[in-house]
Order: sequence, then structure tokens, then C-alpha cells
Amino acid sequence: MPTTTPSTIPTVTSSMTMAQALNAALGDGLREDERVLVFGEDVGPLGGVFRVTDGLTKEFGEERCFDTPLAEAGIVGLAVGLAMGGFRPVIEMQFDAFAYPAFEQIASHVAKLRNRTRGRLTLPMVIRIPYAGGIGGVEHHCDSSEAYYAHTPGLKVVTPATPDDAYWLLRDAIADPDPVVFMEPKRLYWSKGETALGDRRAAAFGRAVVRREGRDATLVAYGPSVPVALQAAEAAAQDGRDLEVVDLRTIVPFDDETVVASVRKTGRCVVIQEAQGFAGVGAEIAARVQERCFHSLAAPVLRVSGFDIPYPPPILEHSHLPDADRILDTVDRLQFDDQPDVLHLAREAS
Amino acid sequence: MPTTTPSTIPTVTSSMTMAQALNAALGDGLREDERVLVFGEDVGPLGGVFRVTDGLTKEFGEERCFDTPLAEAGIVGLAVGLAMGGFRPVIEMQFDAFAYPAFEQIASHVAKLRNRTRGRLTLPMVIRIPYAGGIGGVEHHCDSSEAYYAHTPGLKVVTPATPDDAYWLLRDAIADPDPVVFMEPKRLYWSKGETALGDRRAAAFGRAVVRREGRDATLVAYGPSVPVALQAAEAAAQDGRDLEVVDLRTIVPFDDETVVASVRKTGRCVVIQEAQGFAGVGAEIAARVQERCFHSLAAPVLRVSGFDIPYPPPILEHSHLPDADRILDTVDRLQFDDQPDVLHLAREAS
Amino acid sequence: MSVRTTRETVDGLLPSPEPVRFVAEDGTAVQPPAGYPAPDDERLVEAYRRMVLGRRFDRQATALTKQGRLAVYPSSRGQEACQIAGVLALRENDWLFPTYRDSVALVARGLDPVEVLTLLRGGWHCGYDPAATRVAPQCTPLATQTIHAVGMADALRRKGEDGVVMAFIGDGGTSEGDFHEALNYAAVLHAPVVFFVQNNKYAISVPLAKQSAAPALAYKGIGYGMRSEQVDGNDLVAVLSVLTSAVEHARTGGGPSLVEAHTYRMDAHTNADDATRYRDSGEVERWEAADPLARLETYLSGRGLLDAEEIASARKAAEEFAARVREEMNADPEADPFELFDHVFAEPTPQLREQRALLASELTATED
Amino acid sequence: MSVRTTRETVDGLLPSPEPVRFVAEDGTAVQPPAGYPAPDDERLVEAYRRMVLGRRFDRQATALTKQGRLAVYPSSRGQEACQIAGVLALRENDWLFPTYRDSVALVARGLDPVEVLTLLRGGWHCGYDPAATRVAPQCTPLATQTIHAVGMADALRRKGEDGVVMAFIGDGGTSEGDFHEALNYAAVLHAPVVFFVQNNKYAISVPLAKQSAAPALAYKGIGYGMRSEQVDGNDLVAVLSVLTSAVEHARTGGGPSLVEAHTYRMDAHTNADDATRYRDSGEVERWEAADPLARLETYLSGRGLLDAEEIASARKAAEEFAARVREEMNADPEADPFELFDHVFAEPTPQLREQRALLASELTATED
Ligand SMILES: Cc1ncc(C[n+]2csc(CCOP(=O)(O)OP(=O)(O)O)c2C)c(N)n1
Ligand SMILES: Cc1ncc(C[n+]2csc(CCOP(=O)(O)OP(=O)(O)O)c2C)c(N)n1
Ligand SMILES: [Mg+2]
Ligand SMILES: [Mg+2]
Repeated sequence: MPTTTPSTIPTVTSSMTMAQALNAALGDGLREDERVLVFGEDVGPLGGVFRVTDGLTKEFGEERCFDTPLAEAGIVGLAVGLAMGGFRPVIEMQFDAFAYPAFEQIASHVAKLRNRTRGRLTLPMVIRIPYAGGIGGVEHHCDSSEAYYAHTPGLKVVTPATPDDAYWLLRDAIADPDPVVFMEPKRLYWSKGETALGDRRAAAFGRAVVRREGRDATLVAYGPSVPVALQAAEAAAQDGRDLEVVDLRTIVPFDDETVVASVRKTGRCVVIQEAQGFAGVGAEIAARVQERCFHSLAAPVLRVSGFDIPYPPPILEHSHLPDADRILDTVDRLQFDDQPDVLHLAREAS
Repeated sequence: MPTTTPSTIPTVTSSMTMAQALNAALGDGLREDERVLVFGEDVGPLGGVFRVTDGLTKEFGEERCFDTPLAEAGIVGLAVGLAMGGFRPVIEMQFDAFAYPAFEQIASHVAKLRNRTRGRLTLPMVIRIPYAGGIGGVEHHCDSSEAYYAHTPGLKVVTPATPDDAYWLLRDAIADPDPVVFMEPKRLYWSKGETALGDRRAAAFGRAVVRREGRDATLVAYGPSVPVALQAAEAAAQDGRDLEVVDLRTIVPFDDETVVASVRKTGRCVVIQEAQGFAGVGAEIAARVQERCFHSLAAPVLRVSGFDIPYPPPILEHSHLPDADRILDTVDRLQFDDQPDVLHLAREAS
Repeated sequence: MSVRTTRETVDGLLPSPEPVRFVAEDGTAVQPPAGYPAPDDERLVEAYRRMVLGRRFDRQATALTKQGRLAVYPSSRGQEACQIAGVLALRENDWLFPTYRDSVALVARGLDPVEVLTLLRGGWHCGYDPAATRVAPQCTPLATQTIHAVGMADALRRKGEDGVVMAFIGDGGTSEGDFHEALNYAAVLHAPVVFFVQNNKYAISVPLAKQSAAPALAYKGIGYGMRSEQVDGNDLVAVLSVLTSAVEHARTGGGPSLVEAHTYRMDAHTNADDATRYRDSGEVERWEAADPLARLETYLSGRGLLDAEEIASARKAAEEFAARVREEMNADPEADPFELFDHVFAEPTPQLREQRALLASELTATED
Repeated sequence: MSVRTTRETVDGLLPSPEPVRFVAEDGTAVQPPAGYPAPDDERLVEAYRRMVLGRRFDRQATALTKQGRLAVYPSSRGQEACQIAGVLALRENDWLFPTYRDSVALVARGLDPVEVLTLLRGGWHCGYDPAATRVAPQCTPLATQTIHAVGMADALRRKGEDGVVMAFIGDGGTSEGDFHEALNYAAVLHAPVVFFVQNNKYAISVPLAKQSAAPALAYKGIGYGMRSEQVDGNDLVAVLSVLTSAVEHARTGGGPSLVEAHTYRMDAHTNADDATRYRDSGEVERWEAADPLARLETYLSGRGLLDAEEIASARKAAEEFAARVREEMNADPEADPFELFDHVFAEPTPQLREQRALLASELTATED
């Protein structure tokens, strides 16, 4: 049985895109542990439709990084069997909506096997899912599906917002003893940032981070919404409103401490998610925050999200996606009373 | 093309179980509209593993109520094609977790077809799903999966708590122009109640109902949790605490008016769901209530739910399921300040 | 306590040992296997005209991606024999369940090209009227449409219509579980449906050898008790003959069929794909020799059914069609943001009305 | 541009035209098809003893449901030839991926009967140690285990072990998409796995005729390029011979196989099911005549490999085993509510620690 080889990867810091950072994490993961395998649709010679697996087959060979037949339940089920057999699969679902055929394998097996077997069988595996929109993709290529996984006990759910987090969260996910659903915000694949690669373990996994300090209100965001939240905070600063921005990074487990500390400090909170709002992760955050910060809150916790509609066609996606303006409008409502605009508008509408 | 025959079903009221009420609704639905078809696994001669389709093949023939090969994506996909062709399929997923193989068909097609085609193709269909636990079922037979559907735009999600609602909500669901995920609480199949069958349309669909009036706090529940909430309210009454119980009946669309009116009156709210709590429907309810009732709330909106664990084996399910005591403990915490027990206990635990 | 399956039953469900062929690569006629009638000459000439137009449309669509008028376009160059025969085998009251790859087939069926391109242009998810055209929305989630096709076929049977349903799918799509469930449902329901696999040898970058170890994909039929056939997918005469008999077999109550066409995707998966990463040009050149359009042109000319004049007129018609497409696609697509809320349900929910109102307030805010 | 598939290739992938058989229903020997060696006599006698024990265990388990000691039990009475041969064909270092129906097979493999019954007793989801026994948890979500089996087979190959994986599945389960994906993955990966379909003619209430229109389920193999066979599932000698050669074929690098055993579910789907609603007693009686245990007993006795004494000792061993099971199952299962939080993750999350603390407070509250 192959085992972990003590890895000696020099630490180098450089500017790269999130896609490159993920590619580096996969390479270092494959290098660090012979049990790591990368497979999925078009991840081999092509290097993935987003090039995240670029060059891996060339460097590590067909045995370590390979293309599977076109079947997502098959990919996940194969990973379950390989993990039962002692390997550490890191698999790719080509797009968010194309992970749905694997939903039974994920919900009934990946999430449950450790528990079913009292820990005698474990599934150290990573399911990489490029998700969310903002790239002009056609239908079924832009779903925000994180809530489906976050609601499923037994899955850890991670989503980076910077190349550096992408690298370290993926390294941590690969080394994690449990299955991790690794949600990659498509539109951030090409965003650049300073990234420290190499041989250390980051503390990112399971810990939210304050991306911007502020006094007046807390914006809680994750994945694709983090840059939008920061943009809104910058704009608000012009109007003299000082917003704090928390980047969750890990949805499951959830970092209550960081979020609660921030909201107790600012006394106001807006939760931002790109996904349709109803029963999404943002609802969980809002519910938790008011449960834990009720007496510190000067206003209700408000949510900014996509609408409860199927993801729009490209020419209309900008109307759907939360932008800085939608966030700022909502921040403005933090001052209001029990009658939020929406109800009032609803009456107008009906 | 077969069409609706003006139905003349006499209205009779009698005491029956929820399973019998659902069976009656299916029969009346088949009788009322020739386009209605019932199919799934074992729904034919056997009458379904819960006997909800008992006698339908005998009465309406193999053409109207039939067994399919064993494949859930196939059942849902077949229904999509039949609905595109002008029929009104009412299909059964045998158990909650066995609808997961159909998740892609439900999320990418059932929920989206009307929107994709600008309303030129519509899917009047009902997906019946026996769900949740409390019946000593083995693994994969007790999942509370309602949040997966409620979070998916384009699906209506309904769950009855009484035989009378079961009958009328299903009649309405069958007549609805849109796809309805009809979630049937397994453990209530054998619960009896006065049920008015027959030829009228109920106003239940889309409307929550106040099951018990009260002054001190509002319990919001749905499906299997409604009887538990009522039980808790009765017990609380002994201690002189007067709780109002709201039964949602329909999760999507959501009846904000009824819930908001109740909480603004009582000033306190506990949301109850059997499902694992994280990012569930209860989170949405809590988030909505505090958004809309903030200045009426004397305490945070608290949640009672199952734990964030895979559904337990039969001998342990009672430890997992929310019961009257867990609800009453939570109601007691409505008086407290910013430091809910859980955080305090968490510190003890760690 | 189980019956013996006779050699006859088995042979009746297996495909021909080699792909059915009417015309060799050099355009000369070859002897087809028994039982496959040659299509009428008029149909063949009509097919030729549509192939010329289809190929020109395909080239135009690819060009539109370069001009930023299309978000993306999956070309079917090299698969025209399948695209055209697939729709010529159908009547108006038949239904077609196509994929994203099959825009040429839709144009050949007479759908408005701009409506067909609406999806790839990003204007809406489906630009044409599926009910009026009897063409389902082009399907992206692989193989999912094959089950819908079975449901529609069963619906036609129930309504006593004599329509048949054809479902298109690629070689890669046959690996999905939904394909298996669809074939089994079709066979058990004895549904009037034809599953037409365009085996173009690639699923994006994944070659057939990594997709299946079957002697041919058509050998999947017998596992469902479904008759099956394989055909040279670059020989329009053969594809049209085989599909026509499969369709008529279904129409006359014979049940479903599986037909595999051996063809080749000449271009990359889409304009966004780089095929040099996974296949060599030599392979592509070898398939140039098997070009379906040149082959049909040579064959029909050789039989005196085409002359220079007819060829010129077919090309002229194609040029005019392409010019019209280019022109109409030059206008920016129109879109009303409020339509986002119109088709989620028959009636928007109170929640959607709120959200619509929120968007309205945002839009007025940005206006002033 | 596609190769001709020879009759030989095709025949090499098709199953025998009728189920392989060594012993007729009356217990007399018949001529098996070439290429299937007869198992050694010792193995057959050992198989007989395990069949006697397995059937007794099965009857005991059904009895335990009546005494409320088991929540539910799916009997495999009538399928013992498959249950026993299925595990006798395996070595200790091979893996088995069973379903809820296969408790007798697990007991025959030597697993502790009480640990096997833990799932159906409601004590935990899996009572035995899958890693130590090389038996995956009994699988309920139909066909999902077949893909896991392929992954495990590929893992064994990667580790250079010569182990083989056997996946059990029912006739109904073959309709699920996952079964299709598993067979295709196995064939493409050339994985050392055997798919063993126990076709007991029913999926709960749904008869085979509503499940598939295939001449036999074994004909699905060729669609994946996988060798396949069908066997009389009530003839232990035949099942053992066919499965042994499939397993050794896989072990020696020959790749995967699909084996279909024609058998019959004598009891209802589970004790909770009422089979009279969907099948008549006449059908069941006809299958009584094909009883696998009686058949093997007659055959072995006829060949002088069994005498009254051995039969009596086998039955005695079975009675003792059943008595032990009955006794051990009489104790109430132990369960620690806090274990609910122990195996969700390697380390409980802060959220789970909170919830554990909440439960602790509830339990102390109820204590006092
Ligand atoms: C369920 C699903 N998984 C993955 C994809 C992404 N994808 C789009 S096209 C394609 C390849 C399809 O190949 P094939 O079926 O041979 O059709 P072709 O593109 O060659 O016409 C893939 C993997 C998808 N659209 N749907
Ligand atoms: C995915 C899934 N769908 C439905 C069920 C419910 N179910 C349990 S057993 C069964 C019938 C299975 O029949 P078969 O595969 O022939 O196995 P057998 O019970 O006859 O051994 C069904 C429908 C399930 N367990 N999993
Ligand atoms: Mg292809
Ligand atoms: Mg069976």
C-alpha cells in the first residue's frame, strides 16, 4: 500500500490566478501523497475545461490523473470505492448542475459512509465543483448549488475567494480525513492575487477571515460574493459608512466566533450570497446571527441574494446577480423599522 | 386529446387516516381529469408500500395507474415527457432518499422547463415523496429532504399535517399548473382525522393556518412537526404559557402574512423542523421572521430541529427527533439574553 | 424454469456486423445489406441541398462566435449526413429531442435560424416554440432528454396519434445512467421512439476508447430487448435509409430502436475548445476523406441526379441563407429583465412579486 | 472508418443461449456446456452444509421479526444456491458488495450473525467491520454499490493485490442508471470485478416482465464489451462453477464479467410485504419443485457424497447455530446516544459539539 512521502515543497510566493493556484495545489497534493488520485471528465490531456488540471497527466501519468467515462454518479461512486480501498480521490464535476446526477452517491454514500460503519471505513476525498455564474454561461452552467451540500450532514463545504485561499484550502481539503465539497467560484478563476505556495499547513480551513475592518455594519459573504462585498464596502466608505467584510471561506464547519464577534461589534449585519435566497446558506447565517447577537443588533439581519428564479440567460444575468448597489441599498435599510421596503413594494406590485 | 370532464363528486365528511385521505385524493383526481396518470414503483397491484395507491389500478386500469421499471430518474423523466405531451402525471418516489437518483431530472428539468421555454411548455405534475422519520425505518428511509426542493426555484413544495389537508392539498397539487413536490410525513400516514372529501377546491394551498391560538409565543411548524408543536403547546398551557401554533402547509409559496401577523402579535417565535437544522427550511423561516418582525421581537427567533447528523438507527431516533421537551426547553430560552445555552454548553463541551 | 433464447431472437436484436453502407467514401455505390430500401432520388437531392445549406449555416455560426455575436457554438461539421437524415426521416407530426450539437438539424427541419441560435446567443434558454415545431429545447444535461423522449412517445401513443419521437444523443452521452433508463423504459413500454447516437468519436476531449469497450455502441440494444443497427454516419443514403425504416417501424407499432451512426466531429468541441491538446491533425485529415457532403455530391452527380447548375443553385441558396443569418444576428438581442419573473410559475408567488419590485426599484434608481 | 465485429467477438461476449446447468430439478446430473469444470466434491459437500445452515438462519431471522426482535427481514429462501456459491467462489482477500437481501451470504462467509443482523435490528447501520471482513455494508440504495465495487477493484489492482470484487444485485436493481455506469466503468477500466445478478423474478411486487424486455439480463454484458453468462440459479453446482471461473478470470487479469442467475424469491419481499397481492400461490408452488437445497441434497446423495448421517449432522449444526442466534438476539441491543455525534466527521465540528451538549442537557433533565 503506497503511503505518504514526507514532502519537501519549497515555499514560494508569487502572483497567480485562482485557476493556477488550484492547479498548483493539485500538483503539490499529488506530489505529497501517492494515494492522491485526480480524475473526472476531460481532466486528463485537455487539463479540464477551466485548465485547473492542466499538465497533471503529463507530470504524474495516466495512473494518477485520468479521464473517466462520461457519468457523474460513476465518477463519485468510483471515488467512494477507491477511498474505501485506501486512496484519496480528488474528483472534478465539470459544472455545478452536472453534479446533480451524482446527488444520490454524494448524499447517501459520500456523506454517510463513515457514520454507517462507525468510522471503520472513511472517505478522505475531495469533490471539486466549479459553481455560480457571472461568466455569461448558458443554462445549467451557472447554478449556485452550495446549499444542497451544506444542508447534508457529513459533508464539509469550502469555497475560496482568493488564489491564496484557493491553494491552501485545497491543500487542506486533500489532506482532510473527511469528504470535502470544494466549490470553486467560476468567475474568480481568472482573478489574480499573491499566493504563497509550498510546504506548510494553512489555518484557513474552518476559519472565516475579516477581509476589511469596519465599525458600522458587518457584511458576511463567501466565494463569488466576497469581491462584490469589498467593492460595496469601498463605495460605502466614500459616503462615510465604515463596513466590515467577513469572508466565511468554510461553510461547513461554520466559524460562529468570527461572525458573532464582528456583528456584536458593529451591531448590524447584511448577509450576501449569489444563490437564490430561499432556504440558502444566507438564511442559515442570518438565523445564526440573530440567535447569537440579538441584543447587540440595532436592526434586523438583512439578506442580499440572487432572486428565486432559474439562473438567467447571459444577457440578463447582471439583473439577477447581487452587485454593490444591491448591497448598499440593503445596508441603507439597516436603519429602518419593522416595515422593510420589500413588503411595501410587494403591496404596490400586487 | 382527452380533456377535463366536469366532475360531480359528492362531498362527504368522515374520519380516516392520512393514507386513506391521500388515496381518496388520487382517486378523485383520476376521476376528475382523464389526463391524470399515477405511476411509480409498486404503485400498481400492490397499491404502494404505504398503500396510498391502493385499488387505483383495479378501478382505473393499468393505463392510468401503473408500475414502472425500477429507476427514479426514469420515473421523473417519463413524467416530464408525458406532461410535455399533455398529461398530468402524479408520481411516487418510494422513499425520501430514493428520490435522489432523480435529482438532476427534478432540479434541471422539472423545475426549469416552463421558464426555459417561456411558458410554451408547462409541467403540471406532482412528485409524491414519503419523507422524514419516526417510524423505526432503517437508513435511507427517513431523510427529511424538503429543503433540497424548497431551495430549487420553480418547484412548489407542500406538506400536510392532517388528513383533511392531505386530501385538499393533493387535490390542489394535481390541479396546479406547475410542478408540485408533495412531501408526505410517513409517521402521520396512520394518524386519523375528520376529512371532507368531494367536489370543491380548498384554500389550503399557499396558505398557512393557525392550529392553536396563543398570546405568549408563536411556534411555526410544518408536516411531521405540527402534532409535536401542538403537544408542546398543550403542555405549556399547564404551566400557564399560552403558545400559538402555525402550520405552514405550503413551504413554497411561503405565507408570510400569517406567520408575520402571529409573531407580531406574540413577540416571540420558535421554528420547528424535524430535518437537520443547518441551512434548512427552519433557517429560512427564522431569517424571514426577524427581517419582518424585528421591532416586535422580545427575543431572538430560536430553532428546534434534528441534529446535523445522518438519520440515526431506529433505537436512537428518539434522541434525534425534536419532541415536546426540546420545544419547551427552547421556549424557556426565549426569555434569555444574548447568551443562549448552546454557546455556554459548547464551552463546557470543548 | 427459464426459456431458451433462440439464435433468431438474438440475431434479430443485434446490429449488422459492420455499419450499413450504400455509398463508399469515393462516392461509388456499394451493395447494402438486405432489408434496407434505397431512398427516392428526390429525397436524396433534397437532402443534398439541405446539407449544403446546413454546412454553410454551421460555418456562419462559428464565424459569429468570432464576432462576439454568439457566446459559444458547438459545430457539427462532418456530421451533416446525420443532422440532415435525422430530420428528413421524420414527419411534421413527429417529435425531435435534440442536443446542443444539433442546430443544423433544427435548421434543416425548418426552424428559424435566429430562434435556434437564441440559446447560444444568450438571449433566452430556448428561442423557438417547442410545441409548435415539435422540437424539444436543445438539451445540455447529457442523456436527460432521452427519457423525456420516451414519455412523449408514450403520450403520442396514449392520444392515438401516429407520431414518432426521435432522440439525438452523442457517444459520450450513452455512458450516462439516464440513457440506460430511457432505453429500458422505451423497450418495456414498447414506445414509438428512435434513439439516434451520433458517435463522433469524442466527448469533448475524451476519445471513444476511453468511453466504452463495446464492439460498437449499437450492441447495447439487445440488453434491453431493443432492435438495433449501426450505420456509416457519413453516408447520407445509408443513414436516411436506416433511420426511415426505424421510424416507420416505430410508427407501425413495432416499438423502439437504437441506431448508431459512425461519424466524426471535424471541429473542436466548441469554438472555445482547443482540440490540438488531445488529437493529432493526421486523424482529422483521414476523416476529411470521408466527408459526407463531398461523398453525396459525387454519388448523385455520378448517377446524373446533380449537375453543375443544381450544385451552384444549392450553394447560392446556402449563401443567401447565411447572409440573412449574419444580418439578423448583427442586431443586439432584446431582453426584458422583468421576464425573469414571468415563467418561474404560471403565477408569480408573493416572494417573486417582492423580488420583482426590488428589481424595479434598482432599475429606476440606476435610470436617474 | 470502423472495424467489422466478427461473429467470434460477438459470441465471446454473449451468454449461453440457455442457463448453464449441471443438475436437473430432479437432482440428476445433466451435461453442462463446455468450459465449465465441475467443482470438487469437498466444496460441494461444504456448500451443502452451508446451505442447510443458511436456510435455517433465514427461517430464524424471519421468526425474530414476529418476536419484534428484528425491525424487518428480507428473506432469501429459495436463493441459497446463489447466496452460498456467491461467497464460496471468493477467497478471504476478495471483497464482497452485498445488498439487504444477502444476509445468508454474509453468514456463509463467516460473519457474526448478530453483527449481520444489527442493521435490521435497528442497532446501527452496519454491525460488522467491513475492513476486517472485506464485506461492504449491506447496501439499500439500489445499484449504488456496484460502482463502489468497481472502485474497490481498481484499488486492489493499483495496490498490486490479486483480490477480486464481487457485487451482488437484484433483477430490479439492474434498471437503475448506476448499474449501467458501473458496468461501463468496469469494462473501460478492465477492473477485476464480477457483477452477480440474482434474478429472483420480482422487485418487491414488480415482475420481471415489467422490469425488462431483454431475452435475459445477461445480454446486457455485450453492450459494454463485457463477457457475460446466465446460469440456473437454483443449481448450486452450476452457480459455483460459473462464478468460480468468472472470479478466476478476473483474478488472472481477464477483466470483469456479468453473471445472471435465474432463481426465485420464495417468500414475500420482506416480512412486512403481502405477496398475495401480486402473485398467485401456483407460481410459488411450481418453484418449490426447483428448490436448490433439495436438489443438491438429492444430487450429492445420488453420487454417494452424502448419507443420512451427514445430512443429520448438517441439520444439527444448523439448529445449534439458529439457537445461538435466537438467544443472542433476545438481549436488547445496546446503544449510546452520544455515538450519534462520533462518526459524522473524524472530529466533531463546533456545531456538533453544541448539539451534543444540548442532547446531554436533555438527557440529564429527563433523568431527574
Ligand atoms: C450531465 C452532464 N455532464 C457533463 C456535461 C458537460 N459536457 C457537455 S458536452 C460534453 C461531451 C458530450 O459528448 P458526446 O455525448 O459525445 O456529444 P458531442 O459533444 O460529441 O456531440 C460534456 C462532458 C453535460 N453537459 N452534462
Ligand atoms: C434507489 C432505490 N429505489 C428504491 C428502493 C426501494 N426498494 C427496496 S428493495 C426494492 C426492490 C428491489 O428489487 P431487486 O433489485 O430485484 O432485489 P430483490 O429485493 O428482489 O432482492 C425497492 C424498489 C431502494 N431501496 N433504492
Ligand atoms: Mg461525441
Ligand atoms: Mg428481485
